[in-house]
Amino acid sequence: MDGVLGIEEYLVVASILFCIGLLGVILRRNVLLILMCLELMLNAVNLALVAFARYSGNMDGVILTFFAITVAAAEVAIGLAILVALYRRRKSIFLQDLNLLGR
Amino acid sequence: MNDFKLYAEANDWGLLVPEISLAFGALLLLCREALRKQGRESGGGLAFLLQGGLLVYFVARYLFFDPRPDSAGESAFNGMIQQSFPADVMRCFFLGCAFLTSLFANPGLRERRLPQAEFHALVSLAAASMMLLVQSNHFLMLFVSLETVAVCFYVLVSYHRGSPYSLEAGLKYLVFGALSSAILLFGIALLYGTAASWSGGTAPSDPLSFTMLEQFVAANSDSLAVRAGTAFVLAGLAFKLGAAPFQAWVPDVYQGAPTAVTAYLAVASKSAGFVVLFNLVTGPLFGLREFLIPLLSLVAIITILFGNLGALTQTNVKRLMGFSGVAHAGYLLVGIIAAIGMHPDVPEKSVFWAIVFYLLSYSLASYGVFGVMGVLAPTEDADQPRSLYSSLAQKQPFLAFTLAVGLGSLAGIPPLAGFIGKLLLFVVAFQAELYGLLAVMVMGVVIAIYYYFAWIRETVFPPLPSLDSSDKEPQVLWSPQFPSLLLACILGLLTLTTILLGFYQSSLGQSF
Amino acid sequence: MDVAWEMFLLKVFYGILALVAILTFAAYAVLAERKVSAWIQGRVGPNRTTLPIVGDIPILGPFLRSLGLFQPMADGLKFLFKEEMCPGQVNRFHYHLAPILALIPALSVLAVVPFGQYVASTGADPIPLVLADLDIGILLIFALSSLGVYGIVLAGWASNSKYPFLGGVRASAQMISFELAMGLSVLPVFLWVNEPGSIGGLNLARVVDWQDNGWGMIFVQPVSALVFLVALFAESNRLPFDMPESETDLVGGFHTEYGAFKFGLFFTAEYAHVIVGSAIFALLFLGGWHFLPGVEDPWPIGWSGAALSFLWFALKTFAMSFLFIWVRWTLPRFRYDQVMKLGWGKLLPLALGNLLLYAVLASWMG
Amino acid sequence: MNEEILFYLFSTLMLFGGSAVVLSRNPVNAALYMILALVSLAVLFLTLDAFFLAALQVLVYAGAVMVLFLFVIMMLDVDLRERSRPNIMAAALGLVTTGAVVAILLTWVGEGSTIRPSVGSVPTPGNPLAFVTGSKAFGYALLTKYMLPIQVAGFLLLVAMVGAILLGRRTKLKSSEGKDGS
Repeated sequence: MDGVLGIEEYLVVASILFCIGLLGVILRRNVLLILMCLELMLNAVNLALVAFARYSGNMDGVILTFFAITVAAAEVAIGLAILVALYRRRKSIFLQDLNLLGR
Repeated sequence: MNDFKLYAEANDWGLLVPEISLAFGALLLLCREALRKQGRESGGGLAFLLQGGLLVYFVARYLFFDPRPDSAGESAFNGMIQQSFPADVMRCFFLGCAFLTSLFANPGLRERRLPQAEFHALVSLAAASMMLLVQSNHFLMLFVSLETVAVCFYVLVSYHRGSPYSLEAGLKYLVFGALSSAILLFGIALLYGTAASWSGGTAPSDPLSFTMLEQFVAANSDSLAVRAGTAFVLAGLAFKLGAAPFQAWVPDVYQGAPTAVTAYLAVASKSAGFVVLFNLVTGPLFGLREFLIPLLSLVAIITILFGNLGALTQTNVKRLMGFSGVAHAGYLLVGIIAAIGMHPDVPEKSVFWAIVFYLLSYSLASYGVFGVMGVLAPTEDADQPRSLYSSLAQKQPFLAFTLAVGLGSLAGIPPLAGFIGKLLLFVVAFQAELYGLLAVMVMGVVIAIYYYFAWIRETVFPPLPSLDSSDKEPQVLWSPQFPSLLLACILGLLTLTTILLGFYQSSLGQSF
Repeated sequence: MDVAWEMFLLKVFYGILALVAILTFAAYAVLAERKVSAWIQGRVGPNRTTLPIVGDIPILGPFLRSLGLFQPMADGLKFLFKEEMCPGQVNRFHYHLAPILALIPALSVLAVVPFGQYVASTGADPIPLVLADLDIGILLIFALSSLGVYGIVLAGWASNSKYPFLGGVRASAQMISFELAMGLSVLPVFLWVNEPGSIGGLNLARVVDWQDNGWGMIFVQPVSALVFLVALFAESNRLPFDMPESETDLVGGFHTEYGAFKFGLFFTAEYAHVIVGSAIFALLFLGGWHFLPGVEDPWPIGWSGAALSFLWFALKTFAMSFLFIWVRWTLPRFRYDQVMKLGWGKLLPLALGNLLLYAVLASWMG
Repeated sequence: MNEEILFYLFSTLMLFGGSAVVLSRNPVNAALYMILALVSLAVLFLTLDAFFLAALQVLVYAGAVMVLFLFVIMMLDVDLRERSRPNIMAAALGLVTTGAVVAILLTWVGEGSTIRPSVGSVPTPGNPLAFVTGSKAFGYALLTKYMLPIQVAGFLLLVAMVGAILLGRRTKLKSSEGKDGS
């Protein structure tokens, strides 16, 4: 490889994506979008892991990414199931309407 | 491909008999449920039998056949897990928690006509993955088993799917959990990346393994990336512990979750988090002690203050237990800090013993309290004002006594187990010369006595007679029922153990 | 010009060629659909369209006309020159995006589908003719074709109208349900192909190489073939699984609100799916470009052999496409809940059991 | 050369998609941008020679997870647009946190390497867990060294499945109005 493209580029992109996801989680009020932003964060980490693995020639990071994808899919499935069940009761998926607890 | 053969041969499944049998038990429960005839209720009997049997088997095995308190810990599954005596103790502990949870939850499930087999299967699977979690010696294993625990709990918390409280709690738990797992993964990625591309010295061949990371971290303790990675990993774990900065979910989720699940969450999940944290800070991250002590101290102080001050104003007892759970996490964090920063002549074992004893007393008392709460719960068990318990001592003296002992132990009243637990933590913190933290802890305990006693007082003394309702009972709709015999026996046993442990704890400690 | 650049140009050329070929095939698949349906129903089918000059050739012209061979051109012109309409209630951006999203994955799958082999005169191993000879071939096909559902879902949603919406929802549920069975059904195939000592991987060309004695994989793994075929029907939304567009209960399903060129894109995408799906089935289970069972490949060395192998493979693909059409005009449509039950209750356990069986077999055989 | 073009093109696309997810008011748009970001990420995986993961990324995320999202968005077919503006305090907090994260990473990045070790396509006996481009390495690693985690992950998926079925089932509870079957 010519080595023009360094690991920095990948890490910068990954960290920016991570921050975008985090901002989304903090700013958005729609739970669906929050779940999406959480996925963005996990994906950013995945990119960083694969970049680390590629540049150090070690497979473990890629394997960890594989597991991270699995976990993310499971989390989304459960999250959406809860969301739908909650929507049937409350008719809203906005954080400000999820206020039964703590009153 | 000889190395692959070596890898494959290192998988010794015999070491994980309890976990495997729990998992297969869960599968059995699910299969039986799937093949069940329509209309026939399936009870939790099989689950109790399975979990209780395993517990007995496991305890007996370690008490009589294979006691290995002094073994240094055996690495298995290519370094994925490490078995040691402390981990074995925790495995028994989780089995016990699973058994109690299944037992306590069953009446509520039956009453609400919720599927029972799935609940017990999930509880068993959560226990199995927590057992793996405390043994994990590799970040990949840690991540996977941590997430399995988390996913089990997402479902369990929102298990009362007819109740918006439970679902809302589940959703909040999930959002916080997913956020913390992303942060945890980010931390792992940073540690992995720096370790894998370490240029000084030989890069570890398996940069995710705790053992290999230990050397790397010790040599690079001033690297910013390592510190950032560590901080992220700890932040991710803080979610499990219910410690700052991820403590905000605790009161809501504790309140909304089904009561038995709240107990499980409060005791087992938190203990798993603490054991993992202990393993991490005394293992791979030990090289960062100068960095970890101030960081964790800050976290502990915020956690203790948040929990205790928040609990002061609560009138809903489930929320109160949530806040106080945060406070207990703070005390335990002090123990963790003592483990890192202890004086050289304090053995590490004694710190671990203090933490385990605290967890034990906390779990006994919590299960007692939550057990009573589960028995007394109205149809919507998220909605438990303190007034619900007024003059319980007159109506159900047994339950009131159990509750009082549990709360007293949580508060740390002298003859009870909780007092000894706090005392042991104080001692190790003192030995580690953490005077500032000690002061905060003492302050927290004093505050805690206030709110726990407000609750006990409510149960003992009848409410003030209201002026306008002379002949009308205030709680006409609610009359406490005596629990089933089995449940009563278990509650009595918990109470008895709490009292006895207050007197005879030293013989237990010697086995360490 | 260096070699890399030349290779790049060659690939681009191949790519354009493949696109043209698949679009032509798709157009003629429509004709085949009409002709076969007519034949099944005892009609004649399209036989009027003609071209000015070719159609005037004495005997050949009328013959071609009666075959309807000029019909696709007329259809294409119609799609191109019809008035572009955009209903008022739609979500404009997504409405226009949907047909494009439907067509792109259907075409991009082509990149990893091998379509013949080239045997060099030096006696070296045959080289598969494929745009991208990737290790992950089948996985990429699944990945790309799973993107195809977005076009349908988006069309259904953007139309802002009841029936298309139902079609879109159905499409997404159906897609998820059958993808699992589909993925599981090909696993035994790759389990078989990746026997110890082989190069292995998930490459489609490897599967074809494995079948070089001419006996297709379908004889080794009939259950896999069956599950894959059923899932293929469902994934390409063909009858009896055309829930997203079933015209009797949803008017036109997801494309009710579409007309002219945008409808043409959907139409092409559907037939491209059919053809690519047939090709993949032929590759996986019917021996690809290898000749009849037990017969040595008669293809000569060099490019003529490559062309012949391609033609033989195309023949198999057309036969499969014929099966698609035949089934469509023969079987009634399932009810929606039956489709879901079939996917989760029948195909998935079948595929799982099949995988287990072959895994046990493989470990038993060493 | 090609790699660089791919990298810059698709990382731009990915970051654009990600920001659009955060900023878009319509969930369907957000889901589409999300798909854009995920597919671009798959291309970035390709530039890192992780072909198997790239395919997996598209298959799992774009093929299943986002379809699920779209399905739910459509099923809850209501006005899902956000009504309230995000509050400024949260935004400030977020900016500070994210700024810190970027700063930390950028500092570390100064030490980063630019040289990729050359890799083969199949695992070698000597170093079985070295990075290789082929998908076979995954099989070997997962079924030998990572056998235990893969089993646990299997149970994780089982739990997710059981949970989704449990929670998604129409409730037959006392609290629900009337007696609704199925």
